[in-house]
Amino acid sequence: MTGLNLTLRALLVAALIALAAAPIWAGNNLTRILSEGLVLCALAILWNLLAGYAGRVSVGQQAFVGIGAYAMLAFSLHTAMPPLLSVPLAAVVGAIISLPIALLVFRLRGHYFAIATWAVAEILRLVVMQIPALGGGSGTSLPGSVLKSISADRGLRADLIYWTVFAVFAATLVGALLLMRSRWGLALRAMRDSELAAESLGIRLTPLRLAVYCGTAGMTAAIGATVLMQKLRISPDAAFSVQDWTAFILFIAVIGGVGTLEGPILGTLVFLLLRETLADYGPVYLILLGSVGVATMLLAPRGLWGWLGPRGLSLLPDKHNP
Amino acid sequence: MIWLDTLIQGLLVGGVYALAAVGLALAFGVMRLVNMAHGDVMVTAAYVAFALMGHAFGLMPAMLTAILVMAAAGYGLQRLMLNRTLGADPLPSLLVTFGLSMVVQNVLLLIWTADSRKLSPGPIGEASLTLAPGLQVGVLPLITFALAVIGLVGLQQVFDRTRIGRILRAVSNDPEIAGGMGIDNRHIYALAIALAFGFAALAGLFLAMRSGFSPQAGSGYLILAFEVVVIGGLGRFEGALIGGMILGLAQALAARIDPQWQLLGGHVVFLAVLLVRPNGLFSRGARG
Amino acid sequence: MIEGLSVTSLTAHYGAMRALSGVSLTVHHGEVVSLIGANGAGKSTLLRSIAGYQRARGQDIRLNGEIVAGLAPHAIARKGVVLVPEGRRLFPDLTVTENLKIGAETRRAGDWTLDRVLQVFPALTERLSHRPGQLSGGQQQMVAIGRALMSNPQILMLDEVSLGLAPKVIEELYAALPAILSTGLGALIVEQDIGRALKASDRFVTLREGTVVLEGASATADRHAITTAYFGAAA
Amino acid sequence: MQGLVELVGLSRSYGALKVTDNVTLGIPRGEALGIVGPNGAGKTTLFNLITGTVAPSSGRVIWRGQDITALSAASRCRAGIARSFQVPQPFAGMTVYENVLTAAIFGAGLTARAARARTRDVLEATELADRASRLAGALPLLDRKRMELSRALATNPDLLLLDEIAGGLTDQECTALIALIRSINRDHGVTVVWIEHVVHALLAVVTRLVVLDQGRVVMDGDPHTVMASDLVRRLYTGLSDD
Amino acid sequence: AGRAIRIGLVTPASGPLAPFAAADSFVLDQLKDILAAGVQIAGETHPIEVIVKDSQSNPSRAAEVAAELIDGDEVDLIIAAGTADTTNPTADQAEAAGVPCITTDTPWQAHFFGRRGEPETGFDWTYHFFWGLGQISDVYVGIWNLKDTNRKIGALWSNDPDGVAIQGGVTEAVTKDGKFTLVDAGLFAPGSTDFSAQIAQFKEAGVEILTGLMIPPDFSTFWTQAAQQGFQPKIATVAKALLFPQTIDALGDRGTGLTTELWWSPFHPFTSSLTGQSAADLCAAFEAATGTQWTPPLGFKHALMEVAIDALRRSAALEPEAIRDAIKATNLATIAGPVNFSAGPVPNISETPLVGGQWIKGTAFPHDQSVIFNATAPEIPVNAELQLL
Ligand SMILES: Nc1ncnc2c1ncn2[C@@H]1O[C@H](COP(=O)(O)OP(=O)(O)OP(=O)(O)O)[C@@H](O)[C@H]1O
Ligand SMILES: Nc1ncnc2c1ncn2[C@@H]1O[C@H](COP(=O)(O)OP(=O)(O)OP(=O)(O)O)[C@@H](O)[C@H]1O
Ligand SMILES: [Mg+2]
Ligand SMILES: [Mg+2]
Repeated sequence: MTGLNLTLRALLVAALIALAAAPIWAGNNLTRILSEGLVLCALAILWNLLAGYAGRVSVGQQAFVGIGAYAMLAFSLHTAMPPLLSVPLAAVVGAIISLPIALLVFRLRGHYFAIATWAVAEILRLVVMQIPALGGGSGTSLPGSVLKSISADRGLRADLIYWTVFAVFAATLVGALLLMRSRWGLALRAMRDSELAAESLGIRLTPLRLAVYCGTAGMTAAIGATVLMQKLRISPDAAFSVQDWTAFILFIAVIGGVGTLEGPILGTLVFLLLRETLADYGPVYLILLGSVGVATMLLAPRGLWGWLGPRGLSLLPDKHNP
Repeated sequence: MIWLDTLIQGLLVGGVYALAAVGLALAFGVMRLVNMAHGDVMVTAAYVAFALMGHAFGLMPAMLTAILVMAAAGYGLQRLMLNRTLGADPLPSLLVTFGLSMVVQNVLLLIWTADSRKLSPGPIGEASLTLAPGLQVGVLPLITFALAVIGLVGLQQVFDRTRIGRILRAVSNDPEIAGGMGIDNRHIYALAIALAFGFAALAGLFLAMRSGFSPQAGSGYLILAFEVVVIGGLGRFEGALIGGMILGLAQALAARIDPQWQLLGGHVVFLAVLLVRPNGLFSRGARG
Repeated sequence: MIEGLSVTSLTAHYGAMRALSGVSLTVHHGEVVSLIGANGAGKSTLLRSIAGYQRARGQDIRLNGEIVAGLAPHAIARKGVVLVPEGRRLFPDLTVTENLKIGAETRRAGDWTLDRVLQVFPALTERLSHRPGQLSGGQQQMVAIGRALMSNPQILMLDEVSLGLAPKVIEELYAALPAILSTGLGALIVEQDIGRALKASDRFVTLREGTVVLEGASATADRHAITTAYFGAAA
Repeated sequence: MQGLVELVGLSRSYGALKVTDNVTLGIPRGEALGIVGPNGAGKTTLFNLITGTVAPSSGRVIWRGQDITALSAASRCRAGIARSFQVPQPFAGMTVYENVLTAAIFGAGLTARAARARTRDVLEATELADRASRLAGALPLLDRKRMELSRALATNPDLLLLDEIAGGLTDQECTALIALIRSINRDHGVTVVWIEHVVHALLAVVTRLVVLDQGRVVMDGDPHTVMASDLVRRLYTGLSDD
Repeated sequence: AGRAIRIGLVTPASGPLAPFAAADSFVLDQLKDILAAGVQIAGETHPIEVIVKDSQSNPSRAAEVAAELIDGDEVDLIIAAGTADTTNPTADQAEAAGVPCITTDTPWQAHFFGRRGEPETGFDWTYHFFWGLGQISDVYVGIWNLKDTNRKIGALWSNDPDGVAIQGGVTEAVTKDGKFTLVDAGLFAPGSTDFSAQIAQFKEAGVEILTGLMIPPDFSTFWTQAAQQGFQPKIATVAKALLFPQTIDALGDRGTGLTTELWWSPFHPFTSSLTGQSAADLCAAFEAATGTQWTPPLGFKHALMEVAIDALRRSAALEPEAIRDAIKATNLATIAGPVNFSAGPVPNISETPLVGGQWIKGTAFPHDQSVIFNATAPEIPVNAELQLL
């Protein structure tokens, strides 16, 4: 199996290099699909970090996608910040805003936590609706001048945006892998299984939890900023959409396998495949997507990777062995 | 007077919210199941009644049939799917019901299109009682409120005092062991969900007489219902009643100040409660 | 036909690992059989299989000659085979009284009532309205046994009866055993204290690595033979 | 001489129920202290108070002369207080090895390399080495208890609190356990406090015995004298003891 | 023959906005032959292929499918209709990618200013035709002037793109000459289940004219509560909610007599540049084909196709710039009225006529619309008098 694993890992590295070079070899359309895939995959990895490892199922990740997108918008409209530089700044904004939210929602666990995160996202949506400077309830578009400031050339601009997305994705993937391989990964999994024992064995839960939550929030916000660059238009309903940024992400993670780093990658592939073949069927597509998610959870609750993983496969090793 | 009006209307709306929360509280209380499709159950019930009334059913028979249909659907759903998702991990049930919600919404959309519908209760829908000059309350909201009170208080009594209530609690605590004591827990779960769906249907029908509904209306109902349950404290049904009234009042008062803040006001109160009493105002923890 | 519980050639697996292979055993009415064996020998697995928690479809487990293998746990319990599980497993949200009353959900006729249980475990009398979280481990164990008795079982299975109990309580528990068993029910007990186990039982069965290695009458049991059986020839 | 840990007027109530009632107790460094008492006497609660998983209603916990009453459980563990849980709390989704490794890294504050070595040593000592790569959630009860002990040991404690780890052991296993704990105490100088209903095991190790009843220390002294006392017979071991 | 010209249509085929897309397949079916015959550009005949993409009523999805049409299907022209949530993201993508784009069904200010358009420069690639806020305010004020009331207006607005846009226009029109008193209850979040605060405010002020913009379910909630709480205005003129007959039917008798802006109807005296049908013909054909009642988006969807095909016919080459220039030069009499992008209030926009309508008891269907006010577009005849509620 280790030989196979080495091959798999080599393939992964090759895939990453190919992804980085996508604007060169892939057409406009494929590049666009890839960048949407990278966004979804990164979001799924981050959600998974919270749910699969830190044991907190959030259905409110759209809060941070929205915060990131709106931070990006605010920087573009009201400052002279170069748009690409706004992406890391959006991450900082997301992380900062997530701190008080974390203090609030971490008072709860399990189902309560899940719904509280959703309520927080709803509140943010309703609050943003009240801010005319950000387009209020109707939303607004990223001004053409901002796009032109990235690059006046359409092709180059598209490439730059793609590479930004890729950079955020790569940072997420590598960050998650390093985290899980570190001692903190161990602590996270311990905390997921028994908070009582984890604390009694010397793990300081609160700082760990806050760090993970705020970290994922920051990265999620960075992704939100890149989403705005792709979509060009923003409205509270879309930026804080529970379906787009949480339901779909949940399906991706679950189809791929919760609590694994490989799961989101597989899940994204499946999701994109479904979407590209079925999206034109409207409600039927959503019915199918919902059914696939439900069926996976019922029949293969550990997802595709959960089914492959125990067979000795490991793409991204995150376990410690004697 | 206008403040008194606000107060009364807020409380009455609270009744609607409380009724909407019963089913959710029940499913959660018995099997730790947060039914993300709860709102969609409410909406589906409304569509069922709507369709029946299109086939010459009267209001009452249509409503009763809709409630029974939803209860039966709940029973079946639990036995076929949801029983397999239960456990300490919230993820399976969250995800399965999330998926169901998506499926239901889109099936409704396919059948009935996105048009907004309304259940017409006939003249009673617009009937009102005049409490004082300029202070009128709708008869329908009053009935809804009364149903919420009866439903929630009754349910709590059943839960606390009867044999079936005891069994429900035992199964909710440790289904495996309850099974070992002769309790068919899959049946009990299914019964509980049937009851929860029945209440959801009832709430959905009353909401459908109050407001228009469309296939996607369920999500909004769900989050409100959930907030009610959390404010009230999971595990106590009377708590949901108070929770509903608090939410209704918060919204009404916020709307009085600026209608824009209506929904926000409710959410903010919800968060405030979380901040002070994360287990809700009337949680079991608070009792003993 | 055997009056009581009979298990013939039972096997059980956890994934690929075989936890029980070809275990046969009988428990007659009015008889106490103690199941002894080292940690991991498969005692709990055996009890759980009989109770229906472990898949046992196609196996031969009978009560009074009637096959019960493959039935759901609740159906087996209603027939009168009840397990007091390892680790108590009380219902945390139910009071002591309610926990005990749940035992009666098998709806079997018999002598066991709340009062009778309290006679056996008087310590519970002042605790009736408490919840299990407010009880000590030993008190919880009493409730667990009481709860099983409330179901008026034909066959009572006790896993690790005295684990975590103060000596005095164990003493009381074993003192209560004759009264409990006098109603004619058969019992299958898992007890690590071999001496105690032999004293309390009519027959014993020793398990090692999922197979029966020694059985016999408790009164005439040879301690040394048991210890040898326990650990294999090497010990 | 000042004790390693001093409990000063420690009390804890749940509602009207006083579970720990004004307990004052000093435990010198290196001692092996046994605690017995009827079920519900408040033994586990005492551990919870010492380790910080339960806050006292009043009183103080002094550790090496410092008041640690306000410290979190995690900090106390890092300071050298380790425990096993009466009801095992495994990290069910992790292997036995990872369970113990976690304790070595966070509880003992070791580097990854040192933690790996320590984990191996501990697993050897507790005879869990052959099950190191099993998922902790699939362990049978007694192995779970062993893992409790292993994790506690891996934190490199100065004070080891053991809550009923001998229950259910066979004679031979029990003998091995006694030897292990004795060696931890005598050879490694770890202070041990052991709650145990298997009295003979306890007596083989401890040099001092405390009897708790209804949250109070009712006896404290030489193990054999205490066990022979009328009070303990009446309260704990029962009259029909043979 | 040359290669097929591809038109990408972004439309909310599913989701809450689906009623706006209900006429899509009928409109395209009807034009099947015309599309297949195609257009002649530089001496070569190009058949026209329309690729329909569902936005699922979701603005993010609209942006995605627009990008898909542009990059994947490499369409020559992109068109969209069905509220700002469909047209704005589509136009943004087209503008950024440099693809010609025509849109409709969104009040033009919500489209132009909602996308941060600058009146001096306008947009390079995107064109839009529809009525504007000035018109809707004129229609509303006109309706309210038709009968005697105490001229107290109660208003409430959905906090969404359309609501925010219309609030400003109506407020300005109503307050400018001091003839009306405005009781503005402000914005509310769509999906509200309780309007008692607003109702109490209107009752207290003695409001006789109700106005606002709401989505259908919200209006339905509001209207029921108003009855329960004894608020009975004489005129209720509400935007958006009263567009579709299904909504009105759902209100039963309480739907009769409601007034609203009327974008298009069988009574509009316009004909199709493609099929020669009159508005009445088109509605009749639609009702015959689908068995459902006509709705205003029918006319505009047809007009959108008219404008698109007209531009292609006039295009000098099969190049984005050439098509764009042809669109810019549009001056076409469509079934929805004249469309001319060089005569608009701001660049890239053409304003279409708007009149006032009232829902009355119908003959073939439960409710019909009548034209009650036309000072804003006198070419469209009035055919009934305003009835007070
Ligand atoms: N859930 C499980 N998954 C995998 N293996 C298991 C599981 N439960 C028990 N086993 C294995 O099955 C074998 C028998 O376990 P069982 O619990 O029946 O033993 P036991 O005799 O009751 O031991 P103890 O005295 O420790 O309770 C053991 O080797 C154990 O590791
Ligand atoms: N969270 C709680 N709420 C209420 N009462 C509690 C709680 N925790 C413990 N108690 C009570 O405190 C008392 C002491 O419990 P503790 O677990 O310390 O006993 P113990 O001496 O360890 O008993 P055992 O030997 O049975 O383990 C018991 O009577 C128990 O009911
Ligand atoms: Mg066992
Ligand atoms: Mg204890």
